Amino acid sequence: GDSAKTGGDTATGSSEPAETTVDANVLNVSIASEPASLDPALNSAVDGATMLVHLFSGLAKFEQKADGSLELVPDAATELPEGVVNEDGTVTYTYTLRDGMKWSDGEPVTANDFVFAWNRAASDDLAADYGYMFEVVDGYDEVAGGEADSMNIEATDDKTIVVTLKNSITYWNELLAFPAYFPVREDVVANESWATDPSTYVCNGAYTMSDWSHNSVITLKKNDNYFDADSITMPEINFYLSDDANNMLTNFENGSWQMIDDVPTNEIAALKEAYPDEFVVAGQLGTYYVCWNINEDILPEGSGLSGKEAEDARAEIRNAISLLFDRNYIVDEIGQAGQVPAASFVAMGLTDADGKEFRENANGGKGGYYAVDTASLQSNFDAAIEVLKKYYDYDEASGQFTNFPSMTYLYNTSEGHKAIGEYLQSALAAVGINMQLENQEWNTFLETRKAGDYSIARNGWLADYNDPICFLDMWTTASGNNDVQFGKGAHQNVAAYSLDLTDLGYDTKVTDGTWAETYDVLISDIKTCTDTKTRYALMHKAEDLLMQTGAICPLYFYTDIYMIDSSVKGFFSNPLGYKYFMYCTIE
Amino acid sequence: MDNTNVKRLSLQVNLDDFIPATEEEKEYMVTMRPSTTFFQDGVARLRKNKVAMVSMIIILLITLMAIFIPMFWPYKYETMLGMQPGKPMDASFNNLRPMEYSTSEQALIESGEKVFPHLFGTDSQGRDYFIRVVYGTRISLAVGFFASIIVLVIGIVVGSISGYFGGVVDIIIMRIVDVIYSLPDMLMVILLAAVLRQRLAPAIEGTPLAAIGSNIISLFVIFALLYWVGMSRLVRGQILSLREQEYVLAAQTAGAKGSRIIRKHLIPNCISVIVISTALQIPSAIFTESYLSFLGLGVNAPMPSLGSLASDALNGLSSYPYRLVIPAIVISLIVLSLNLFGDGLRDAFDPKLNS
Amino acid sequence: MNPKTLKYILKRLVLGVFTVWVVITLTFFIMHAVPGGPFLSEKAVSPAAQAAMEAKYGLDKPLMTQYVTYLTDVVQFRFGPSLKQRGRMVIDIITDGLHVSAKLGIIAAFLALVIGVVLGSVAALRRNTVLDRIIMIITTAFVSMPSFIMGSLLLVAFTIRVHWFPANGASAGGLVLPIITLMLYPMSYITRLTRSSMLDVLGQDYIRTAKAKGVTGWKIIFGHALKNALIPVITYFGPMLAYIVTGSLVVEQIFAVPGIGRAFVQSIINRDYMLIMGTTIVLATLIVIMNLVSDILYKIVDPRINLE
Amino acid sequence: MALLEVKDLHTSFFTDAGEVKAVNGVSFDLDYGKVLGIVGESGSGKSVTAYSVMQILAPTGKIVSGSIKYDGQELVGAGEKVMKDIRGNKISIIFQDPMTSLNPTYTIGRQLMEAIMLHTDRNREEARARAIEMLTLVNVNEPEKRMHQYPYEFSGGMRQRVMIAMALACEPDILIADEPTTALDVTIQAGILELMKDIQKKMGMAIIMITHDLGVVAQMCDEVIVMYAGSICEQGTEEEIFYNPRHEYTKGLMRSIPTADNNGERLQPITGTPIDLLNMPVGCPFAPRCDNAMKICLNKKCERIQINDYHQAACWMTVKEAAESGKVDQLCAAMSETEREERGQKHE
Amino acid sequence: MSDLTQNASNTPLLEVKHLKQYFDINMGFFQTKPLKAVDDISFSIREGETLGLVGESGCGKTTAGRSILHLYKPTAGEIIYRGKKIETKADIKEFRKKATMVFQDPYSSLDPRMTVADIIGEPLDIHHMYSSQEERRERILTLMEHVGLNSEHAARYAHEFSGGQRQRVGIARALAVRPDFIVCDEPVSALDVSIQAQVINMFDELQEKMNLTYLFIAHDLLVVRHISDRIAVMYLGHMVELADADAIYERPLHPYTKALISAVPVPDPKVAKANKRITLTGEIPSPLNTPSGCPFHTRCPYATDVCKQEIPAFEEIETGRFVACHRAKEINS
Ligand SMILES: Nc1ncnc2c1ncn2[C@@H]1O[C@H](COP(=O)(O)OP(=O)(O)OP(=O)(O)O)[C@@H](O)[C@H]1O
Ligand SMILES: Nc1ncnc2c1ncn2[C@@H]1O[C@H](COP(=O)(O)OP(=O)(O)OP(=O)(O)O)[C@@H](O)[C@H]1O
Ligand SMILES: [Mg+2]
Ligand SMILES: [Mg+2]
Repeated sequence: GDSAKTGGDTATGSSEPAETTVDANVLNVSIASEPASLDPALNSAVDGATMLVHLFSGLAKFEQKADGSLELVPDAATELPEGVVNEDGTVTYTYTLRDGMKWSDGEPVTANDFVFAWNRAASDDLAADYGYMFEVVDGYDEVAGGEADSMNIEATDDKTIVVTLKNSITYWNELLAFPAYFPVREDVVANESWATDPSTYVCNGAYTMSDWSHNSVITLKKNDNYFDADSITMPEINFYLSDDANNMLTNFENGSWQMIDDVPTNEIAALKEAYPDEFVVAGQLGTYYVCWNINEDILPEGSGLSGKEAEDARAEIRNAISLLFDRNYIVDEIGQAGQVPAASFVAMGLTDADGKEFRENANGGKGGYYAVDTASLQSNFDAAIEVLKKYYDYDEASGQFTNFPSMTYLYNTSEGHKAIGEYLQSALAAVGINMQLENQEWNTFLETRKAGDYSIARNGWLADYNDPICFLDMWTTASGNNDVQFGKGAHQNVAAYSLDLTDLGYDTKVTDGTWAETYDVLISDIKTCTDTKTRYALMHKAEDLLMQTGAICPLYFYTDIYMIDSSVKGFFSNPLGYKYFMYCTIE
Repeated sequence: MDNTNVKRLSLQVNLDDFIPATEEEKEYMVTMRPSTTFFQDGVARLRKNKVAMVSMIIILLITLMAIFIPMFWPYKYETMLGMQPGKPMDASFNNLRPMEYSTSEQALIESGEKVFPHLFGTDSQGRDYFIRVVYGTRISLAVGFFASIIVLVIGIVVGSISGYFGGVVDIIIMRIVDVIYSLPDMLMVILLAAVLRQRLAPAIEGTPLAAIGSNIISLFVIFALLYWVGMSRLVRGQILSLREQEYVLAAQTAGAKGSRIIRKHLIPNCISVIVISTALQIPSAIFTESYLSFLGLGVNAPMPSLGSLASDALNGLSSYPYRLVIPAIVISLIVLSLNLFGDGLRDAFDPKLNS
Repeated sequence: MNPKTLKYILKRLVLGVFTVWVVITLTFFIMHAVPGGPFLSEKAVSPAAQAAMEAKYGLDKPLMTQYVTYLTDVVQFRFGPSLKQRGRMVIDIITDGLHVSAKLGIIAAFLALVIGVVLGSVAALRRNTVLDRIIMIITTAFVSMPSFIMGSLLLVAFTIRVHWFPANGASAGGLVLPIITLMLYPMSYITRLTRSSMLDVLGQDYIRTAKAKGVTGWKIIFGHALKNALIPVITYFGPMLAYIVTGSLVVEQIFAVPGIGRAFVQSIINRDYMLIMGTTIVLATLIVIMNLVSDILYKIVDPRINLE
Repeated sequence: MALLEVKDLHTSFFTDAGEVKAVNGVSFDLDYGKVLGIVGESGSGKSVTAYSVMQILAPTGKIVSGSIKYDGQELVGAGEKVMKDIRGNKISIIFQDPMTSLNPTYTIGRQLMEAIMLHTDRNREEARARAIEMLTLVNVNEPEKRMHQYPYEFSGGMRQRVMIAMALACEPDILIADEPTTALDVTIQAGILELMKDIQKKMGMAIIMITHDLGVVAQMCDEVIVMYAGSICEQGTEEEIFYNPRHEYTKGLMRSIPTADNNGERLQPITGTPIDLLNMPVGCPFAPRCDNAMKICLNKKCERIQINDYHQAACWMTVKEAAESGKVDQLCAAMSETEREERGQKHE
Repeated sequence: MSDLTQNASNTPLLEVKHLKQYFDINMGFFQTKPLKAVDDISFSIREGETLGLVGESGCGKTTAGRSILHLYKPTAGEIIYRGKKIETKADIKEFRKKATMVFQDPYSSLDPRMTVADIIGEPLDIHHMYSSQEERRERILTLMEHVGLNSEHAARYAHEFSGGQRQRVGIARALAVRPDFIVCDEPVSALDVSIQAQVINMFDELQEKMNLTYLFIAHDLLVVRHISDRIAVMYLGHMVELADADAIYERPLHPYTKALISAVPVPDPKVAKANKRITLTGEIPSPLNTPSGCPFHTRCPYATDVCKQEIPAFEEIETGRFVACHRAKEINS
């Protein structure tokens, strides 16, 4: 009754353009609130990146092919050549810039601008969040450590850039389309606040910034100096800055905005129905998961286990608990945004050496570490109960465990996280496991989780580029993202892991080693591996090891939902979540 | 003419009337009105105030409902009705509209069984919304009540001391007030939540407080730290003026000490003002809680408070507006009734307005 | 202005500076005691970068040193750069936000004042009539609704159900609803305040004197009672203006208004120390000034008050 | 026709506790140039009578019945428009407490000029001049400077002078002075009373002087009304009242005042406590406190009896005395009044 | 009661010597100015006597009364009670049992939240003057009887009584400690004329019965004259005249007293209308800014230059007649 009415109302609202005169030359969108920075080197957010791809022209960019798939094409560069492998395993790329490219203030764009920008982005002076994106470039470690000023990049003349990578990597061209790789001009960025005001903002892309009314709206106008200006169809884009999903939806529904990147979750069901064409679910490279604190002892009192047995038992328990959750419910009823239940950690959409998805080959080709379809729910449950019974007292009559120590699930303030937490809590409560929920404000949460001051916590990870390593190297002992605390604290001395790489031509064979002796070694092997196939095999081994601990319990793979008015054509987005409006037209 | 008059007089005037009246007869004429105390007077006035009485009844009803309904209601605030161990969740329990039934319940009804209705429907997690509102009311009332008690205690102590001794204390208090008004509350809440989590978590583990969460406990502490100011100023002001009353001087003449004067004369005489502003403090605590819920710093899930229910409802505002409207009405009803009741109390008991 | 008043204002300003200093000090140390930090992000920054950032903003120094440095800067009106919005200066962020919030706040505050005083006076004059009851119950009801609920309901009613106003605070029409939301509470409060103090004043002897002179009806209210009845309103209005001008997170978020309230809460969530301090100082200063202004107004309205 | 005729005035306050019959059938006439004193204990309805004439009662108060005629014009029920012209213009009033009766937030000048500009068509400047003239008249020094000052800068005596100036600014026909000197010191009181007398002589207006101080009455008045519990118990020329009081209350009052004559002796107080207006007895309200109360006093209220041309009293004692001394006329008058009243009540 | 009657009646019960009571008035930030509420007054009161104290509002009567009872700490001067100077805390405590006060305002001097019994019983509680609740009750009832209240009033609250009855409660409270000296601070000015006489009579009766000594403060000169044996006149913190009641009435010596007496309204039309009043011009100076010399010189019709410069001494110019006036002799001769 009511929902149909809401749908009806709103549908008429949006189909009556008379109320807000739609100007075909202006696109009004809202993707997020005020970006922290629109300096390409400093930006670390997806929404900032979206604006930056409109404002800057890097060596490469994404374009949508006729069939709708995405393609990486040269942008400022005339072409994207293959690299030349040097004797020491490093790889050298040489790019030529297009002729006649100009900055928005009319100055010519030179090779030097790129070299300067890259060195700047990697430098520790700037301390950019995404400085590590240059990790692959030869000489990065020195620059990042403050020992050198320049990586192994050179502008041999005004038009030519020569860059040398540490070793060959598959996703290099993608990196070139990443905002951190966009050029900036030295004299422009000398002014520290150049990127906060349209008058000082100099860019070389399809658009220029014509207005930035802070916290309110950023207006981009088509840049006639852009070499490919002719193919840019949208003269003006307004990025409205809002962080309230309700507000966004309201503006979308009354036709003020043509595209919004967020909707209130509880409206999704109604929106899907009311706006079948406008409501879009796109893929995104990310995983939503629950992580345990590896040092949290969840064994019942007096279990008598210690060392490896204890760790194995805990791993088994954690894995069993993983099986108690109905991921389809989470996805369909809580997330509601077309997310995909996750059976492995490395996100959907990341490709393997053989071109298939990495996750399809996970766990030795089983396509995952659990069965997450609805049909397997019962068997998963039974298996989990069997395992847990080994360690805990189980009351058959009520179907409850009676001595599972109580835990606290930590999440950060958000409707969605809370809802998932509540579901997890209920699911565990159904078998007698008591899990309190604790909500922390974002920054406190990050600190608490990083410090390992929790027992079990909500977590999530989005890839920066299409390579599984970005899901795997975060779990090395020293990594700043090692929230699980692998190899830290008491876990440092837990020798419970085995690693056998002999079949891949390495002489590593460890039985009952510590995390440092196994996983850390494995990751460093991956980073230096030049053979693609071997490299991916190693990455699968890493994921196996990770999943074996049970400390990571993937729930689903992220998707990106947004709503876009059906009058807008020519829009596309990439798997990293960047939205492209430049080729849009409004009918 | 004289004669007729005399005749008429003799007809009417009974000379017995002109004999002196006795003392008893005179006393009989002036019966003193029945003894009433100040309190009885106030209550009588209060009872005449229809708005205040209706408000009081509403508050009482809401409070009683919040206390007793959860005891016998067939649903629990945290139970997801679709949850069946080992089986897929029954999502048809989610997002039921008021008085709707899930598919399995409809099946039961068709098979002739009685199913208790979901008066307000269910939320997006398949939890009975009515009992969540009831429970939320309970939490919000408790928050309001306890926070006010804290404010009351601290306010009275600080206020009466500074009021009675005055002078420099007053100057310092005024400065503290300025400072406290300017401190960012939210920062304090975050800090306290974090600090208390570490300090309190072990202490409260296993107690009902743990379910409420450190955020709410820090809310109480915030109240204690920040909101006593108003109360203590009020008490101070009262005491400053009462101190000038001659009965205080009379007690001093008789040799009474400061503590006796505060206890026996000053506090009893400003108690009504204190009670009134405590009644008005409760709404402010409920507001603060709901604001913190809006910021996500409210009670721990899945425990609901009215504020958290309302702020959760923002997430489905178009599709399920009643989920906002219901807790909003309850909050407004409570706060409105408390305000009106407080006003009534003031009218009935504040001696300043009586005169 | 006579020298005595001037001296008083100076004294108050000195005390005000002292108050602000205490606020700065408390906030500074509380802020640093709160867990988390400005450079914490979901994707950990390398320790070297982290250290570089801290060095850049002086956060690597001992807290006391930072405190002293900060104070020295503030004394010279340097509020430093934002730690989170790289390249923006705190002062610019505050100016931008305050510009919007103040516009909104001042309009709302004055509407609240005018409407509140008028409604309150009407209610007092027509005391115990139906009109009075209606005014009182409606205003009490407005005081009984948390602003985020009120705002959301207004949003649903006027932008979703009927499209009267845009939902976005970036445009002029979009400011109507935020102003109403902001206004309702103080308006209701002022109404109640005016009514009770008006009733109080109407019972005073000098009103009887005015009546005995032949002054009637509204002339009594506006000519004689209002000025006296405004005294409690003034004490409320000053600090209220300071608050309302410094923005409301709730309203700004619900209606997407680019005000300082949102920036402030965001700065706390981001641990943007510089911005937290900057906004706090602005808020504290405003409150101090508004308190002073309301005391002076107080004196203007009531000549008996001795400014001491 | 007298300047002011008050007939059977009944004024009540409708409070939570019930109807307070503050004035219960008060009648009197007032002529040009006369000073009428109203005395009586606190709460006897003196002020309410005055406020009724001005119609400036508290909102709960209401003139229930009776008539007030100013210069032949009926004021009861005449409406605000008429009263507006009467108040401050034809009839002025000075209140007991000069401390609170001036608006603290306006200058003396403004408050003075307001009345003048309201009732005359003088412009600001003329009103100003008139105000200064009035201040001079009431012996306020440096009137020009005083115009700009606020009431709090004045002493009590000065404020009362300002009140008088304000009341007289429009040259009213009647000045009501409601305990104008009670809050003041004797030396100051003497000055104010002197001043009032002077002005009265100059302007020739009528004064209603309300007070509970018989000394003030003795000094100021031509005619006196004694009130008890809302009704007039005795009325007459000053001399009649002072030297020949006929009502038991008036007699008691005279006896209880310390004077040079009773110095050193015990005073003879009126016993008992004042009447509770909410709980009025049927008979004479003074009966419970009256030493000579008779049975009839307890049951019937006595009507005013003309003692002589200058004197009326409402006391059964006078009836008794009359009966004893055979003054049947008076007796009859009393009886027929009572009878009429009884009949009237029956008809209602 | 025996100790009360022992003393010979003309040794003073209480002596006040050079009593000064200044208040510090805040003049802003930590600056104060002394307000000379009572400035050097001396007198003595004989046992069983009533000393009336009159003067204009604000001249320091109340302050003097309170300082004598050590409710304020006197700025200077001595209070000597039965030959013993009151100095230490213990002295004061003892003194409080012998000297009490009755207040002007019968409304605000009774705690509205206490029953009459508790109000009267409070001094008993404070000084632990009973051994059982029974005894306490009895004493309270006796006291109530003394002041003409009946026992059924004991459980009532003050607001249920008329002014006169309340003042009786206040007097009963003052009598609770069995004092022999009572400061009566305008105890009848808030009462109706008709009630006033009841209370005045009661003061008289109690004095006879209990051999009480009163310092009777009032501004109604008729009342003061009626009740007092001697009368002291104060002006602006100073004492200007002290003499027998009748003497002061019939032949005031100080110019201020003259004006005062002449201003008293007499409730007798013939006398009142015949009376010539001495009207004083000028305002009473503020005690914050006392004039130099004689405090009265600003309003005094007889003032000369001496008066403006020198403070006149308070001297006995005739037996039992103390006056502080440079020209007392001249103008009265
Ligand atoms: N606003 C009111 N509401 C209720 N009762 C009132 C009101 N004003 C006066 N009264 C009552 O009316 C009666 C007469 O009051 P009034 O003021 O006329 O007395 P009064 O003779 O002037 O006394 P006083 O000498 O104290 O001024 C009193 O009993 C008083 O309680
Ligand atoms: N506690 C105090 N602090 C400061 N000043 C005071 C204090 N008590 C009295 N005064 C001042 O001392 C002076 C004398 O006051 P006091 O009350 O003794 O006068 P009074 O003669 O009793 O007057 P009244 O007849 O009005 O009662 C006044 O100017 C008064 O303002
Ligand atoms: Mg009166
Ligand atoms: Mg006094």
